[in-house]
Amino acid sequence: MHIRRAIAATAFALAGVLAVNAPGPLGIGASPAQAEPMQGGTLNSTLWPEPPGIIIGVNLNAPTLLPSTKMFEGLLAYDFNLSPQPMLAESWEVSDDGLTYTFKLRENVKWHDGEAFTSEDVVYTLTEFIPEVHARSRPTFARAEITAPDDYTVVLTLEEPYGPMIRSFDTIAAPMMPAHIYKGKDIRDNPANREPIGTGPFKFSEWKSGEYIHLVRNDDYYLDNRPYLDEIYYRFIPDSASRALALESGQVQLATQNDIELVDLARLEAMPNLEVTTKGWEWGAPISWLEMNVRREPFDDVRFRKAVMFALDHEFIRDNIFFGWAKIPTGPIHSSSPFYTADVPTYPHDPEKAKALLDEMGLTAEDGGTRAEIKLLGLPYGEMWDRLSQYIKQALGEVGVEVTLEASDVAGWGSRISNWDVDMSTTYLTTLSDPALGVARSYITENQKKGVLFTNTSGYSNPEVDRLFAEAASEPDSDKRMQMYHEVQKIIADEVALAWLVELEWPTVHASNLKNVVRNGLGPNDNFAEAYFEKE
Amino acid sequence: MRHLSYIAGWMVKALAVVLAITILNFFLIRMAPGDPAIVLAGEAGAADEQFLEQVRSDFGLDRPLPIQLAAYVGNVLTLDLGQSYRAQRPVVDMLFERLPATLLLTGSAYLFALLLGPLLGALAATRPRTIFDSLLMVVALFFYATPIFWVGLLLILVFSVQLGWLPPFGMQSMIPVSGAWNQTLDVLRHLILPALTLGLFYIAVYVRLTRASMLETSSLDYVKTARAKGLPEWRVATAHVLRTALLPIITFAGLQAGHLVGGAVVVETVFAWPGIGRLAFDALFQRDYNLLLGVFLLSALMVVFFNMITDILVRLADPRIGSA
Amino acid sequence: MGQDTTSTPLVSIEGLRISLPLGSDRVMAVDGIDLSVKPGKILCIVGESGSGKSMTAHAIMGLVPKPLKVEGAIHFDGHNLADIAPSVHRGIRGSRIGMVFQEPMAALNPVMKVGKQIEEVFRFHNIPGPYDDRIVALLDSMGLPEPELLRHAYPFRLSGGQRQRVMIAMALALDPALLIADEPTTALDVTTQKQILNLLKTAQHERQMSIMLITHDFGVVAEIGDEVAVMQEGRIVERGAVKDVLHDPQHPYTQTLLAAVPDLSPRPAADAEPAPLLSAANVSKTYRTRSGWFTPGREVHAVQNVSLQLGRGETVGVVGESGSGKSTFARIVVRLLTADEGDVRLDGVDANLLDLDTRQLAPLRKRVQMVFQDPFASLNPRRTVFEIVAQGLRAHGVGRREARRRVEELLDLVALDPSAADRYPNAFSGGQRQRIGIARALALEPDVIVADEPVSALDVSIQARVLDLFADIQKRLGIGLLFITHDLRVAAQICDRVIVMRKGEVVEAGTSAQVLFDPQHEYTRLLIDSIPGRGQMPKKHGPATAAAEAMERTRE
Amino acid sequence: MRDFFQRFCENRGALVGLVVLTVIILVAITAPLLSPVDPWRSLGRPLQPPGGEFALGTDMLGRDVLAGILHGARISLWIGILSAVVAALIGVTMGAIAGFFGGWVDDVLVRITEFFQTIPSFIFAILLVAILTPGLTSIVVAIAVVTWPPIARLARAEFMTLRSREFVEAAVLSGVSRPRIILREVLPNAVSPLIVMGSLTVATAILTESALSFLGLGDPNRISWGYMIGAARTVFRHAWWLSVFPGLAIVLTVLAINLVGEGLNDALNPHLKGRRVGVQ
Repeated sequence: MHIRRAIAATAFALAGVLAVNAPGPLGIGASPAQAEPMQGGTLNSTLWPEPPGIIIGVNLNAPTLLPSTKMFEGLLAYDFNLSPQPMLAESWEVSDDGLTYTFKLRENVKWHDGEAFTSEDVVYTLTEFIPEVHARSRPTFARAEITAPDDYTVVLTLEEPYGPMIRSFDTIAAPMMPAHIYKGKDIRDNPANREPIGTGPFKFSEWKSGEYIHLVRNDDYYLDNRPYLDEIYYRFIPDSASRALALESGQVQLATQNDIELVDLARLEAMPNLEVTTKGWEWGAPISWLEMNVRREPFDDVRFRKAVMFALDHEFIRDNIFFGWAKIPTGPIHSSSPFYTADVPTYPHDPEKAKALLDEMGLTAEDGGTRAEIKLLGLPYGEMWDRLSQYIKQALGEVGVEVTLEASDVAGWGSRISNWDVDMSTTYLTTLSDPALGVARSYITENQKKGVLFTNTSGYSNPEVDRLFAEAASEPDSDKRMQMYHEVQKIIADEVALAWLVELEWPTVHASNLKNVVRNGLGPNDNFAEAYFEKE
Repeated sequence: MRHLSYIAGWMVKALAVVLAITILNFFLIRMAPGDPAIVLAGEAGAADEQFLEQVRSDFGLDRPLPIQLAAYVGNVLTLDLGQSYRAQRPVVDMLFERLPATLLLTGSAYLFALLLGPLLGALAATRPRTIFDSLLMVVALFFYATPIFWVGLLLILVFSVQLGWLPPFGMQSMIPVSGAWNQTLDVLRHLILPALTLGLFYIAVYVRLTRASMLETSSLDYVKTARAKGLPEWRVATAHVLRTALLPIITFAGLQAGHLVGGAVVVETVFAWPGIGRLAFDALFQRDYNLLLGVFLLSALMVVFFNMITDILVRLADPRIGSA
Repeated sequence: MGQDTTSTPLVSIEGLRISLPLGSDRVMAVDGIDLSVKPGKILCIVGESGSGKSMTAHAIMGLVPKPLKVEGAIHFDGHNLADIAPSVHRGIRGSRIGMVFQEPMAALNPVMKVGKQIEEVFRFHNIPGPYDDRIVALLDSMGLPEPELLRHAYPFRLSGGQRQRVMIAMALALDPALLIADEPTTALDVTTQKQILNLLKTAQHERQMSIMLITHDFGVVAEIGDEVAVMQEGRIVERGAVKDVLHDPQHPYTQTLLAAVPDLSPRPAADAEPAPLLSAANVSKTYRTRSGWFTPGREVHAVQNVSLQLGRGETVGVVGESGSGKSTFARIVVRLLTADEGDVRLDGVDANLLDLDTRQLAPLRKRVQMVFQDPFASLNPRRTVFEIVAQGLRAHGVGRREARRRVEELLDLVALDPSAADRYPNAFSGGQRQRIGIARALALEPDVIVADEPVSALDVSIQARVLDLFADIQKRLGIGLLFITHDLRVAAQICDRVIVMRKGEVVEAGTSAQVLFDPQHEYTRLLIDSIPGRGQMPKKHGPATAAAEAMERTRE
Repeated sequence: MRDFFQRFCENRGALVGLVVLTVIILVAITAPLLSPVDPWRSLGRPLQPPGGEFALGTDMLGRDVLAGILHGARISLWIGILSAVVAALIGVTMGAIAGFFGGWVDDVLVRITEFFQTIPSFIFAILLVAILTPGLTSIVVAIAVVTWPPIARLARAEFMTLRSREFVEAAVLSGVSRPRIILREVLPNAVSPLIVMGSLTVATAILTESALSFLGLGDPNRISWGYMIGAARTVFRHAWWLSVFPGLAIVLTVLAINLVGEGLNDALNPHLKGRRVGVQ
């Protein structure tokens, strides 16, 4: 079962991702819909684990988002280039000085309970709802003063320009909440949290614990003849083999992110009735790495860290553990990022070199003997990650480093890493589009915050790296910025701040006759107003 | 009056058990490494100190343990099991949502075993050392020695994957069927494999227990008396051997009934059955203390309750007990 | 061996052989016996345990356990019961032949009302109902009180005697021609035994049926039997009319058995008042069942105000039926149980033994030792005889070598070979084990031995030997012996003085002769009257113990 | 002793069980010789079906399934035996004290035992392993904690009957000290049913360990049969050999132990023939 692992697999996956919007891998347009759309139909999607709640902000883990983004909407959507598209706002304007954002709202939008959607809802959401519960967007909107000149206009005024602002209005970053329901009431314990009222193309119907969440078509949706689908079931199927089986047999038509074990993907991809795409999650740009606690010996010695890199066969990891659904990273920045450079020190598989480095450190041993004994706390997200830990144990064992695996559940894993109580650990983190948001946090000295996860928990510290990250973040000139990030990549890669393992890919598997599933930058988290089944 | 005081006695006992379990688990779970606030923070994608503080104070995790305990015990006594940290819903609601599925699964496996097990065991006991007896005992011993999850996997492999006869997981079809009758049939189809998995193990126990108990009873003096009276063998077997031999079976069945709620973790997980067992398993790994305590309490209460029922049944079935 | 040939036998057994499973201590349980039961007569089969007498009865009933083979012929009603279709045999059981077993508690189904159990007999022999009146009448004829109520009772509600009456009622329900009673009174108290024997006699007389009664007790034979067959190791060694066999036993084994029956000849009272050794005064103990939260407790007065004196070299008997409190009293005296009240004093100790705590008691323990009833339960099966006998010596600091020497002496004293020391208890017979138990009690050179029914678990021939050993040891060592027994005959034979207990109280006390020949209390008189075969047993002749000794040797 | 062997051998099932169990134990002991390569190590192409280069196929990392099963025998048996021993130590101590001393001591210990029997045992075991973090010790502790109560009850019953046995009374009268009575007089006579129960506890413990490992609560550094099945679960549809062979190994072992346990029961407690039941 390894349920507990799967649970958090999705949970942590989004950590640090949300409310961020970035160029991402560019230039891929929505595939043109060939066949004629069918009005109606039932979409069954897997959803695992069962989410704790379905209000974005109150909860922010992946399973919350997938159903919630069908019921709620933001002011804007974003295409694959992350350019803004209309959603609840039909138009918007940014002043030349970058300090004023004016949104014109659609006038025919109704909440699911029939109340009209107005600027009051937007102001409530951005000034009360998000600051109270939406931990990730809280700082973004704290930069702005928000006013509503009339019922269908909203104005944000900033004190200084903030580049990412325009990409902060999607459903996940800023879901519009009904003021008439929440205003003046407790948000976290609001009864509407179990029966949400949104503006989206689908309305909440039923949540059967342990089985499914059922959404039905919003007949009063503001776009004509949308949505196509009559209803969506998000089915909780706790085991990935069963999920794959359900896809194959056509019982479900959609699965995404970690729902399907990578080992099954090749088989599913080969099936005529299924399609697999890795698009739609690019903005996450997740990288998995082996984190070494440099506060402890022998990890404080860069030679040891390099030896670890040489000892690992990254191709084996990619091919046999991630079954080819991964790329090999060279350093801290994801290869899809515009700031990426391949011009950094690399570490091809070379056990002899690893041994030589260890010898140099004085960690010598008779042939086949043990040079060092260390512990590895593996990411408790399922068998795949167990196998990764087992592989690391084996690969390091071959160069004489004896690894003891430590087991833990998610809670223990998080506690120990955030409290720096580990030798080595495996993890993955979304590096996001902009290094200032998703990369720097794992390497800068300032972000060593004991007790807090997703910070610089390895303890790596280099004043030059700190300086480069700080300056790059506030550098208006993009070429200079690029230069600084290239430089920082070289330093970090040379010092092996972390032992990067793979760049992960999150595939979305869907029935071939299900179209417009991944049609914009939101991927499966789009509102599905345009999703349809082909007419047979 | 005697019955009243008997029931009152049980209530007191049940209360004591509940209290003890509450306290024990409260401390055990908090001994665990790992902070629920961190899990929640991770899920919320927000791991700043402010958020952690907020979660801890929301759920009273920042208060001293004795105060948390006192608060919890006080609530439990008023049947308020608190809120699930993770789902942010009342634990009682979540338990009762899942209870029917578990009872359906374990109950059908249990009834299936209870009807078939003693019958087969009795048939074997009345034909000791025949082929039927030996074969049945070998089969029973096999299922007795087989990990439940493995049986479940094999059944899925054969009946779902190879033959495609029965659904491999869940309690209902993905594509909802219409009509109460069809829905019932649908649930029954989903029920067969998990119930069989659980039932095969239960049956193995009952077959063995019944056979052993009957063989032991057969050697007692009063069975000889029954034969000496000239009773036909079937009458000896039913009225004299089985009647007494059933006593340990009643006892065992009663004790087992108490464990039906907590006993299906593995099967529920293998078959993705939306019951209490899986809820407990999930709750544990989320450090969802209140939910976990709720599951524990509920299962322990079931045990205490069924112990009482068993006790009453045994008293009814065996006039010697309780009338000293 | 006069055989009456005038009437056709009801049952005649010819060449009956029942083999035992491989690995048993002998090949045949029943080894070719010929036997017949005459109509309207009572045939007693006498033998000690393992003689094959029960197996014979079971063969008639067709109840011999499966793997055992029955050969020979049992003629009854024109059938050969040794070779008969099971369904036909079943029809005969319960209707033409009834059977009563030794242990009435175990022989009745504990979870079925007694009326129901009787009803089954009618129902399954196709007697049309209604049965209620017949059952009530039947129970009434067995002398059971309030049969209308009693038939709705479960067996555990009844007394031992009542249960046995129910068993008999069940066996007699269809007026069988033959009643087989397998030790029907052995598990009962002597007064109840008398009643049951009377009931059987009356029933036999009224219904003109035959009875085959299996017993180990010649007293019972004398009481009830017309004819007797004596069995030994699967064979019949002597057969004849009861009065002939009783007065003129031909076979040495019969002679031994007869000789071993204790007769009512009291031991002559001691000439002089013996020096006082142990005195108990007003000892009382009450058992309280613990009260639950909601159930009241109950009290049983196990021992009430019991007093007695025991002198050096003297034997005092405590006699009573089950529930009289005699064993409880014995255990209080040795301080295995604590008393509620009372005063127990030992010569030379200036304290009430009952008031001493465990540590104060420790040095005194060795002065009062005990011999137990069950020779099997009283020896730890996992320790050698040496360890068992020497445990007290070792606990009191005697070295191993010295202990070994003492144990060999002790074994010699109880007439066991010193080589016995290295064997385990299961290598010994019941009588030998009881000797080991005595040796253990003697090891610490006690002043007082409390013997709790030391011979009641033994076959009669061995009983006599063990009793002689007690007498002998007492004479040689001058020990005070407190002898607990249910059997007045035994008490009279070896005790100087006797107290009679009933329901925790002493009803009579005096010298053996006084109690036996001039009982004051009506209960004592009832006990004496109930002794089976009283007045019908011949006076002892010959050196009984010598014969018994020879007997035991051959058995071991 | 001869009786014992005779009775044991009369039970053909027990004899078969003994042979199988002996083989399994030998395999467990000699696993490093039979399969000198670390069972965690990738040796070939992943997911090879059985019968080819590797007799029982390879798993998702190309590791030899046969090597896993051979090495898994060590951990399964070791955990089974160790937990049974720990459970027996707790159970016998509790039961012996309760049964021998009686009174309020008995009351208290019986309440504790009853309490532990009220807790749903498998969930409790999961909880304990999670709290103590998965590892050999925590698994052994967890299994022992949920399996001792029946042993305590049995030990208590035995001690209660034995303490009023006449030979114990005789020892008291002889001045033998109480600890000595418990150890020398009572315990040896209570040992037969306890041995039988202990052997069956081993079987239960192996099953429990396999279920825990299956759920991902095994010791991550030791390969065990339950772990192998659990890890292969995602691919059990197309790589059946990854689940089937370790499962067979569990069944065979538990079956053999049960058979031997029954044989021991027949041989040690002829009067108790056929009486026993357990809960998985």
